[in-house]
Amino acid sequence: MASSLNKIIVIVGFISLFHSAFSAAQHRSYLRITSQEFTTLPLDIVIQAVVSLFAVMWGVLNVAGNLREIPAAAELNTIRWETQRNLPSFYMFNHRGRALAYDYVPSSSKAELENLE
Amino acid sequence: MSYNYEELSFDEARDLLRQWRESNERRSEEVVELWLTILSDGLDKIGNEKHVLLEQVIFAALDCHCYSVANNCIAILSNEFPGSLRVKRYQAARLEAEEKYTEAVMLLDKIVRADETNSAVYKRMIAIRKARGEIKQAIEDLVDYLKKFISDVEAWQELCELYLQMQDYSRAAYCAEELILHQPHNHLMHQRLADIRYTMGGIENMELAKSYYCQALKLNPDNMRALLGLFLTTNNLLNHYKSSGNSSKRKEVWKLCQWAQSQATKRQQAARAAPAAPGLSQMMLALAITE
Amino acid sequence: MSVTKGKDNKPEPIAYSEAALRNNAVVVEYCRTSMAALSGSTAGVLGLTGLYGFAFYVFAVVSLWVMFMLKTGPNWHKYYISRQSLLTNGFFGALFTYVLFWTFIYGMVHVY
Amino acid sequence: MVELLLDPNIRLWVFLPIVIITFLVGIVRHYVSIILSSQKKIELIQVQDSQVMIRARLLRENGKYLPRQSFAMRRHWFNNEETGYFKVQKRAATSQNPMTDPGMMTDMLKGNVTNVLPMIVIGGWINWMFSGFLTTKVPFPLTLRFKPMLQRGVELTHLDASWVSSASWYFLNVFGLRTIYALVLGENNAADQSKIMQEQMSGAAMAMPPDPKAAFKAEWEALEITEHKWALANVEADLLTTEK
Repeated sequence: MASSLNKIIVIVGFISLFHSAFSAAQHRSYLRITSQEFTTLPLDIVIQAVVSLFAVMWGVLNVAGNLREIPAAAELNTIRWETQRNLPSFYMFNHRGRALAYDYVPSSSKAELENLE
Repeated sequence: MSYNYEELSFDEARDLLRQWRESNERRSEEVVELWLTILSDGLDKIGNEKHVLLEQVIFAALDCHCYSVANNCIAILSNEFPGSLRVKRYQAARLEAEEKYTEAVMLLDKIVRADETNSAVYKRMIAIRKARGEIKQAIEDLVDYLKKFISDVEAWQELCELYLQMQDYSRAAYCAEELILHQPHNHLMHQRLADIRYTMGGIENMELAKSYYCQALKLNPDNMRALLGLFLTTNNLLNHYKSSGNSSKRKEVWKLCQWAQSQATKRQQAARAAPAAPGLSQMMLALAITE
Repeated sequence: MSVTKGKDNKPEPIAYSEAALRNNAVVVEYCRTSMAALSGSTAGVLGLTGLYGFAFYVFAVVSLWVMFMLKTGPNWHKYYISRQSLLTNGFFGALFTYVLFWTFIYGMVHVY
Repeated sequence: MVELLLDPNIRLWVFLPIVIITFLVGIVRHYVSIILSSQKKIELIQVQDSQVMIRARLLRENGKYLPRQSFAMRRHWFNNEETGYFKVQKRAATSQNPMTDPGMMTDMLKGNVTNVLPMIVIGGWINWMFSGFLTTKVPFPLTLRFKPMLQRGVELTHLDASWVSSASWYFLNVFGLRTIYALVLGENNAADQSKIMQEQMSGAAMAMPPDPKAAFKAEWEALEITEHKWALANVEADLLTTEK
C-alpha cells in the first residue's frame, strides 16, 4: 500500500517537473519573441519545480528500499537453532515423515523383515 | 505464527517462500501446498526468482514424496535448460527420494566428471551415505570433501552433527570451534560448543563451557538454553571446587551461579506475570527463539 | 552470514553485518544518484548559472541527508556507521552526474 | 558578449538524439556483455587454494575466540615446518603472460569488443553525422583551457569557452551517464546478485589470487606473527557487571 503511494508520488512529481520544464521553455521563447531581456523565471514555475523535486526525492527515498539494521546481533539473534541446523544441502528424504505421504508404499526390505517375525 | 494459506495473495505467498528459503526453514508441506494452491498458476509472473523458487519446490515436494509435483517442476526446468548439470542434480535427488541410491550415485558421478568443482553434488553423495545409514563412511567422505572445500560452513556443521551422532565429542568440538571461527558473532555457535564441552565433562572442559555460555549470553541475553547451561556448569564446578578447596575460584563461580539463577527466575516471573493479552504471545515467541 | 569488525573506538568492538551494510550502501547510492540527476534537472529548469548552480547542489545534498535522518529517526546509528560519511561520501562522484543533467536541461530549456 | 542564438531544430535533431543514442548504446552494451561473458572454468585446485586462504584469514581474525590450544593446533596445521599446509603444498607459479593462455586472450578480446569498439564506432559515427554543430552551453563560466575539450570539431578562436560542440557533448554523455546505468540496470540485479552469492557457497571464494605461491608465503608470514589473545578471558566479569 505504502509503496504504491510512494510510486504515485514519484510519477506525479516527475510529470510536474517536466511540466515546469516545458513552462520554462515556453516562457523563454515568449520572451525571445517579444524581445525582452531574461531576468528570472516566474515565481510559480520556480515553486512548482522545487516542490516537485522534493516530492520525487522523498518518493525515491522510500521506493529505493528499506535500510537494514547493521549491528550483526540484530540479525543473528533472530536465528533459531531449528533453522540454523537445517542444512538444505544435506537433506535426507527417507525420514519417518514419508510414511505420511499419500502414496506411501513400505519398502520391500521392511516388509520382508516384518514377514520374518 | 500460523498463516491461513488459502487467503494469501500471490505476492504474499511468494514473499513467504523467499523468507523461508533465505532462513533455511524446512516447512516442506507448506511449500508444496502454497505452490499448488497459489503459485503454480502464475509462474510467468514471478520473473527472475522463478528458477530458485522451482528448485525450492522440487526439494520440498521430494521431501513430502509428492513425485508428481516434483516431476512437473523438473520438466519445466529441463525444458528451459536442456543438459544443465543443475537439473540433472534434481533428477538425482528424485532417484534418491525413491531410494534408488545406486542410480542416484551413478548420475551424480556423471555430474562430478563434467564439473569437479560442483560442491553441491559432493554434498548430495554424502547425504546418500547418511540416508543409507553408513555414518562412518559419510564422515570419511565429508572429511575428504572438507580437504577440498575447507571453509564450507555447512559442511563443518554437518560433520559436527555426525560426530555427535557417533559420540566422538572431541572431534565434534573441533568442528564447533571451526564454526565459531566462521561466525564469531553467532550466539548459537558459542552455545553449541559449550554444550559439547559440558557433555565431555572434566574441569577444563567445564571451565571452557562456562566461558562459552557466558559469551553466548553476552551476544544474546535472551538465550535461555545458555542460561540454563551456565547454571548447570557452575553448579558442577562449585561441587568440584568445594572438594578441592580452591576458595577464590569458588567464590567467582558462586557469584556466576547466583547470577544465572536470579536471571532465570526473573525471566520465569516475567513470563508468568505477563498479561494473557498480546504480551504473552510475545514472550512465548521470545522464549521460542532461543529454545 | 559474514561479519566484519567495527572500528575499535570502544573497548568492545561492535560487529556489523556485512550483508546489511552492503544493502544500505546500495540504497544510499541509489538515492544519491537519483538526487544528483533530479536536482541537476531542477537547476537546469530554474536556469541557474555559475555559483548559484553549485550552491543548489550543496543544498540538494544537505536536504537529502536531512531526509535520511528524518527517515531513520533518532536511532540512526542502527543503520549507518557515521552520519558525517553519509553526508560527504560520493560528493564529487555525484557532482559529475549533477553537472551533466544541469547542462542537459539548461540546454533544452534556456539556450535555444 | 552577444548572445548566440541556436536554431531550435538543432535541439530536436542533434542535442537530444545524442543523449538518447548514448544511453541506448550503453544499455545494449550491458546486455551484449552479459551474453558474451563466459562462465570461467575453475580448476579444483584453485578452489581448494582460495578456501584455504579464507580459512587462514579467519583464523587470524577470529582465532581469539578459540582457546589457546585450539588456535595453536590450527596454526600448526598451516605453518608446521615439515607437514604444514603452506610448507607442503607446492604450486607452480602461474605464468603471468596472458598471451600464453588462450582463454585469457578471448576474454581480453571480448572486453575490447564490448567496451572500446562501440565507443570508437559510435563516436566516429556521431562525429561524422552530427559534425560541426554547437549544441549547448554549460551554465557556468569556464577558462580558455577547456576550449579544446568542449569544442572539438569547432575551431573558432573568439567563441566563449562555455559553448559545447556535438562531438564533445557525446563524450560528456559517455562519461556522465555511467552512474545512471547503475541506477537503471542495477536496481533489479542487486537483489539477485547477493542471492547467487549465497547459493554458490561463498562465491567470493572463487576469486583466487593469481599467484598462489606468493599468496601462501604472505599468509604464512601473517599467521606466524599472529599472537593469540583469548577474547573470552573476562567474559564472566563483563556479564556480571553489565547485566546487574
